[in-house]
Amino acid sequence: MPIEQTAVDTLSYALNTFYLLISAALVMWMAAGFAMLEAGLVRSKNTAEILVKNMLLYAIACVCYLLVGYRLMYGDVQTPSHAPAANFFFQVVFVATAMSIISGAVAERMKLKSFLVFCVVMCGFIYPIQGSWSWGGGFLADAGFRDFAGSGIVHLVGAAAALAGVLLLGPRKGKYGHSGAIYPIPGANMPLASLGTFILWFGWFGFNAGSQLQLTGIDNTNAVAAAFVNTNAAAATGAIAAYVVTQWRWGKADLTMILNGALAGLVAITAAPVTPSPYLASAIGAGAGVLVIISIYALERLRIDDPVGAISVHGVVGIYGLLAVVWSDPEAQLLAQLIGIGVLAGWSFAVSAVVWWLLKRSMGLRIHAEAEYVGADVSECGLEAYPEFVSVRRP
Amino acid sequence: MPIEQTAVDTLSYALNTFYLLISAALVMWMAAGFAMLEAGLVRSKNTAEILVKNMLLYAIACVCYLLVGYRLMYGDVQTPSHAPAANFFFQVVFVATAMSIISGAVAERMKLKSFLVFCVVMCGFIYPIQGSWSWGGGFLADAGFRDFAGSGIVHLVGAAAALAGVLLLGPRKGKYGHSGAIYPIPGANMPLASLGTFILWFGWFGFNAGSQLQLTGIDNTNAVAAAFVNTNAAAATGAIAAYVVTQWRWGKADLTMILNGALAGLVAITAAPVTPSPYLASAIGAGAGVLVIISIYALERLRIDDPVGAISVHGVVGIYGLLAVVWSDPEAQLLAQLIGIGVLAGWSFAVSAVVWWLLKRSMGLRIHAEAEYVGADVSECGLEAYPEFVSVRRP
Amino acid sequence: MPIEQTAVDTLSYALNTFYLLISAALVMWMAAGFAMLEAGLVRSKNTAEILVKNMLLYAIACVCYLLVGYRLMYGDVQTPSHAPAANFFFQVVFVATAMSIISGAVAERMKLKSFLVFCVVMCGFIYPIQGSWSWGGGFLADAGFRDFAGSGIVHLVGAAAALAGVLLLGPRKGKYGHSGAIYPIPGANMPLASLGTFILWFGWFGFNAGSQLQLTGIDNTNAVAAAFVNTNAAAATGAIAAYVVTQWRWGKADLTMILNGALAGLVAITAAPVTPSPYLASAIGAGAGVLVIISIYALERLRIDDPVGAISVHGVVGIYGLLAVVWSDPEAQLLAQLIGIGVLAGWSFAVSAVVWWLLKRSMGLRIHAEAEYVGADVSECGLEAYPEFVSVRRP
Amino acid sequence: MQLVIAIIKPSKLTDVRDALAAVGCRGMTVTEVRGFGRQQGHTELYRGAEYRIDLLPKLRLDIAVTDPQLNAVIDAIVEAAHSGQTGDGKVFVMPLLQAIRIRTGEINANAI
Amino acid sequence: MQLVIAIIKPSKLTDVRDALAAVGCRGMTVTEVRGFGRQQGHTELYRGAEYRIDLLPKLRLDIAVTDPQLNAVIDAIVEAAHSGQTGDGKVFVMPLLQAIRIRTGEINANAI
Amino acid sequence: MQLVIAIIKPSKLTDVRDALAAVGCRGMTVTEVRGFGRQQGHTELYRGAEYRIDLLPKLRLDIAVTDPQLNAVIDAIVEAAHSGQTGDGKVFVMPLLQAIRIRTGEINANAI
Ligand SMILES: Nc1ncnc2c1ncn2[C@@H]1O[C@H](COP(=O)(O)OP(=O)(O)O)[C@@H](O)[C@H]1O
Ligand SMILES: Nc1ncnc2c1ncn2[C@@H]1O[C@H](COP(=O)(O)OP(=O)(O)O)[C@@H](O)[C@H]1O
Ligand SMILES: Nc1ncnc2c1ncn2[C@@H]1O[C@H](COP(=O)(O)OP(=O)(O)O)[C@@H](O)[C@H]1O
Repeated sequence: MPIEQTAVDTLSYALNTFYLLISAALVMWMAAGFAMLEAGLVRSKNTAEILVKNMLLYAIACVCYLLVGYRLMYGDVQTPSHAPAANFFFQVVFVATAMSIISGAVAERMKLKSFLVFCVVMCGFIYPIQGSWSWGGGFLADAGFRDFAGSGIVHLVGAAAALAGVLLLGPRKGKYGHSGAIYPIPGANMPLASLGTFILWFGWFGFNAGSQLQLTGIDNTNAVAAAFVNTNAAAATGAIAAYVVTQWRWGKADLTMILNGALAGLVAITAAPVTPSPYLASAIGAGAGVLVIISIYALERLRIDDPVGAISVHGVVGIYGLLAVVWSDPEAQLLAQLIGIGVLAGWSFAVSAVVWWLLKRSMGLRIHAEAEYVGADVSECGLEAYPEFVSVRRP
Repeated sequence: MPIEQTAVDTLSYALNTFYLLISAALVMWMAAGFAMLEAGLVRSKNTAEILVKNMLLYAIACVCYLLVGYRLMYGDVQTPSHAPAANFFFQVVFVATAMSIISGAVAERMKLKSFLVFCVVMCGFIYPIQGSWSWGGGFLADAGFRDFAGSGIVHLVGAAAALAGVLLLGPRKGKYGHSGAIYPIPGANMPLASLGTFILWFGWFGFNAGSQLQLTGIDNTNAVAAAFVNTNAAAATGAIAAYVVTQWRWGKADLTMILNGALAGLVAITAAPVTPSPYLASAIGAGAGVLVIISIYALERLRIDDPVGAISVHGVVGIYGLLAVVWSDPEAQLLAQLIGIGVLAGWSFAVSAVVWWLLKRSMGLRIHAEAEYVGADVSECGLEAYPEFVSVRRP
Repeated sequence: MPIEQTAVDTLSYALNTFYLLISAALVMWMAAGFAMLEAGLVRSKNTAEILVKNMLLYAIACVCYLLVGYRLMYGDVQTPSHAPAANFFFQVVFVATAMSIISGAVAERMKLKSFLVFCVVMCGFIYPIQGSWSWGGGFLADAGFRDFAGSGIVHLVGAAAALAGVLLLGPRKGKYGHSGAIYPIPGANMPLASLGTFILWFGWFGFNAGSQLQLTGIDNTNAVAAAFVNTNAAAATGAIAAYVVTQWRWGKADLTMILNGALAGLVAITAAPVTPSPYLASAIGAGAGVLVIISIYALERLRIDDPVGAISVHGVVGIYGLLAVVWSDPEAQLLAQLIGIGVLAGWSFAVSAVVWWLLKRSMGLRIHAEAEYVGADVSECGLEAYPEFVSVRRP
Repeated sequence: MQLVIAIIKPSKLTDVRDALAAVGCRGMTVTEVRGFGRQQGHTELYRGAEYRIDLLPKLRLDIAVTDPQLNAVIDAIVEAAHSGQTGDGKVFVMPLLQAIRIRTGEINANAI
Repeated sequence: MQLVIAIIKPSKLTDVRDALAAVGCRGMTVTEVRGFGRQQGHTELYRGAEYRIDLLPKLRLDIAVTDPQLNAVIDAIVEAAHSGQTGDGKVFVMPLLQAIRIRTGEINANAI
Repeated sequence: MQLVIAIIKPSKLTDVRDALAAVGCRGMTVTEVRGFGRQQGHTELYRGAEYRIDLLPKLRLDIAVTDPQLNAVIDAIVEAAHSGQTGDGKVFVMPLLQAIRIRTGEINANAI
């Protein structure tokens, strides 16, 4: 008995939905990656607090985007090729990623409550409003701005908000001394930081490949496969490039720089994970790995204290990734990319700065100096992350 | 050339099988989540032993269910829409979940061997027999009892068995003092506990969405997508609600309570992850987050010592989840739900109590007081979990 | 309107591609598993360095295989059933697995740079050349050698290269004393080692089930499902068998042996995860769990120092797995298996030995004795993995 | 003034602290140490190789006391830390020449 | 010779070390300890149960000094470690009979 | 009686313990400490910033000895802990007024 088109459509609907759900679940899993990365890169006295922040920011992102953000960003979405719920779920996990970026940059000194309030504003308004301009089909989309999976819309936006916060917050106590002295503040748990990076790398396949939004159809299928390969290639070369630079410059393999290098490769390829060849993707990743080290080094000298390197990894490299789109995507134009970068970074930075400033005036942004010394774990959570282990208290 | 129905059926068979296998793999991954959660919430001197328990309970569950349990529970299963092996695999990982719940509640004081013997009985008999009454198509199914993915059949059953064990085992030494004094015994590694929670959250998508058992067909596809969204929403609000309660009540963000809140949201939505709207799912999750804190607080006062809060998260909230089914599922009736709760909890508690009691009389349930002081790691495993780190020995 | 065959083919193409991509992502995730396993089993002073090695070896594997290895191994591949990029991605992650095996065996004493150079040779040449003989359709394939997912081609090859390295490198300082004394050097972080094992277990579903390479078609679908069930069963019985042996022999549950037992079950079933019944798979896993303990014990006495047991788990058990193929696969012949074992182990061992030897003569293989005492973290990475925790320095 | 050094089993800390408070001594400094003596350690097992742990966890308490307090303090410690099993520990008494409270600059008896 | 034992707040280590260097003292041994005294600990919260932490982290510095150095060292410590808040710590001085530098076998003043 | 305090490199612990056993001394208390002195620390690197670690890990051994044992114990330590490199450590000797074994109440020479 010959069958009707509809049976195939139904199957295609199921497959596309499943593909999107699995991709989204992988992005959700990135929340764990950020949590582990940040928990490993802060001092042990601030570990429990950063875990609380990461758990709650994801939760708040889900609620705010459900209540307000999704509609703001996409209006009434029609998704004939897959279940509407799958579409929502894939979008919601992206918001959380943008927010995770911020928590790392402001770590070890920001008040938990102020952070959570900012989180509501970010996930309910700042993110979805700018998202509507591009992915939602607004003026940036019309201007030809191309950002496939969100080097700008997610990463740069998160990093710009983080930068505004860091500027208003100031560096951690003991980070910078007189006459330009810079004191490193090593993170307490390198295996956690590495685990977090591996989780992010793994989850990023969902981030980039899922952004094709449809799996069926030869072109779509090939695009999804290409996104996997390119994402992986860029992360690999990002890590290698970071290693080569640190080995050449300092004679040592600086683990956390290598982790940042891999993440930089991932951020850079996110703007166009489908169009480059694997070789070009590798080159883009390598460039990101070099750039991120320069950027971290430079921000350090500018006394912008970012404990996990989030502003460099997601902001500076996000811009680079958006520009690199023109190397592979014939439809992308440098001008449109520059406009997009300016609009996204400007919007996110400006509005965030206002919100942070209001918070600073009302609830206060920064924990008390004494609390910062003792650690946010005790002051904000009343608990230690590793209560049984004798630790060297670092200032 | 027009094609035959059979080609589409073959494809559908492949897709459904793959969907079920991936869901099952995610549930398998929850075993790692329980292991990390529990390893983080016990003291460092009992960490290696809880890891051994978690690794072995999963392994034993697989073997016992293969040899006995699966047939007991489902008889001769016919699964036309997907590969029989996929069906088995999806069921087998559920048993391990039920057992994982128990290991947390009896942690830090139970003999390893007795635990493993109980594990055999639980996975080979207690669990599959009750499972046959509902999912196996038995009298609870006939009575109209609705438990989509196992708030009762998996979680409540596990928690009831755990409660029986805890009552026969008694609290950890040093947990309760004279005249009502309660001494907190902080877990040694908060990042691990948080990682475990993230893993469980991630794996739970397989748990709930896989329980639809079929992906193809518009209704099935939409149901699977709804399960993802609702599962995520309930966990998010569970975490937030727990945070709000602890912040309001104690002025601090109690990390482990927030973790329990997220898990409570997950357990609560498990009984009906498809039928509620995302808003209702969020509300159910929030209720679970509040309830779990009350329950943990109350059990503490009743001197029922549950180091990880398993009885509250999976038992008390499991009951709540089963009752909440009536809010969204028009076919569910309060009475049937109550009957189901009574039967499942009663069966599991009673039979487990007998088994625990027999074990207590024969092999003994509890490690020697000296061994408990030194730690189960040394007495049961002859090894320390963190042998190089100087740790503050807590009583 | 009746539809054309092509619509179904397109869907099948999408489904097979997605199945392969997800499988490959799971194998990529195994890189995190090896990293955590090894980071948990070395001393804290060598933890950051092993993390660097694991991150970089994966990255290097990706680059070398892209540039050289893939073409060497498969020539011009035609993959009509799925996207070519997906095929590449699935193959690339396997190389990294082979290399991960090596990093564990040579841990705590090998120079980082020499290791990375070896990594290039392994991933660019040694692995793909032998791979072309079997999976690439070469003479081993013609000889009837059967190795479904790589007990030999991946695991044995990795272990043979590791053995060559270990022999040229010598044991860690303080591992063996005069007159046969053997000093255990406990790993610093058991939860990490256990997490690593769980990750590997989870990722192995992709490793084995993905190796069917095609999901659609009833037989393929059933084969994939069988691979999931058998993989899981063998790991479970491997862990249980290892537990039983350690409990019986030493009266204790030796956690790291149990972890090795689970991994041994996984390696053993890898050569034929589809053909055995779940019962036979369980038996094969149990045998592997026993064998791995005997092998670890024996290598210890032979003064072959392998901190994580990689040579036993992947090499000795890999051979066992290749032989066990004949129990379930009617097309397999003992002779062909033996030839395959000889060729793979011989090739990998011999060529690796030459490469290691050249490295030893040129760059040196081993870190300086003082550096080994202080730890590779400080000497190679200039950083500590847990800088805040006071740790008992073990010799 | 004297400095009393007590090496005790970690499990006795609370008891000793309470006993000291009962004799009017409210300050002390606690150090995690590892003790080596007659007490047998336990055997551990790692990957099939057994080995003895013979550096056992102990706590060291340093308590500065005035001469009149000395005997009461010693008795309090010995009694509270006593279990009768090998490894209960030691009390050492050493002469203390000066004591200064950093916060106030008070010295000797006033500083303790 | 005397052995100066200083119990200080961990945050004062750098200051004290610099102050000691200024008076010509370049060697010391630092131990992580926990102190019990008048300083109130903080409250922690675990799963809804509050409890006090009253063993507070401190650092113990052991500094062998020659008699002429003694007062300068004490003053340097007291000044640098002072914050005026409860819990600033103590300085104890004890007699030192011999000192030997293992590397060279030098003794007493030369060994410090 | 005297209390011998030895600050040694962690790698020398086993040698020192064996040497002490050889001269009939079977008890001691070991503390993880960090030492500051002439020995240069090593440089670490974190995110592109280099910094010195100059508090180096050492072990502190506290050994109560009777007067007749003293010289043998000191010699044993100095010999076993010697490597000739800066940072080998020190031996300090202090007077011990009393020693009590908590388990039995034995005192002084019998308690050691
Ligand atoms: N000579 C010594 N000097 C310093 N500390 C000692 C000495 N002998 C024993 N100790 C400490 O006292 C602890 C208990 O001593 P041990 O001989 O095991 O038992 P007991 O206290 O019953 O005699 C040891 O663990 C060690 O810390
Ligand atoms: N009698 C004592 N013996 C030894 N150490 C003491 C004694 N009293 C106090 N200390 C140490 O000094 C620290 C500070 O003492 P505390 O009474 O809290 O405040 P303050 O230094 O302002 O008097 C304590 O934490 C403890 O380590
Ligand atoms: N004045 C001192 N008081 C107490 N401990 C000291 C003193 N000087 C040195 N030390 C300890 O001795 C160790 C070794 O001293 P150092 O000067 O580095 O080398 P050396 O032992 O070769 O003289 C230091 O790390 C420190 O722990």
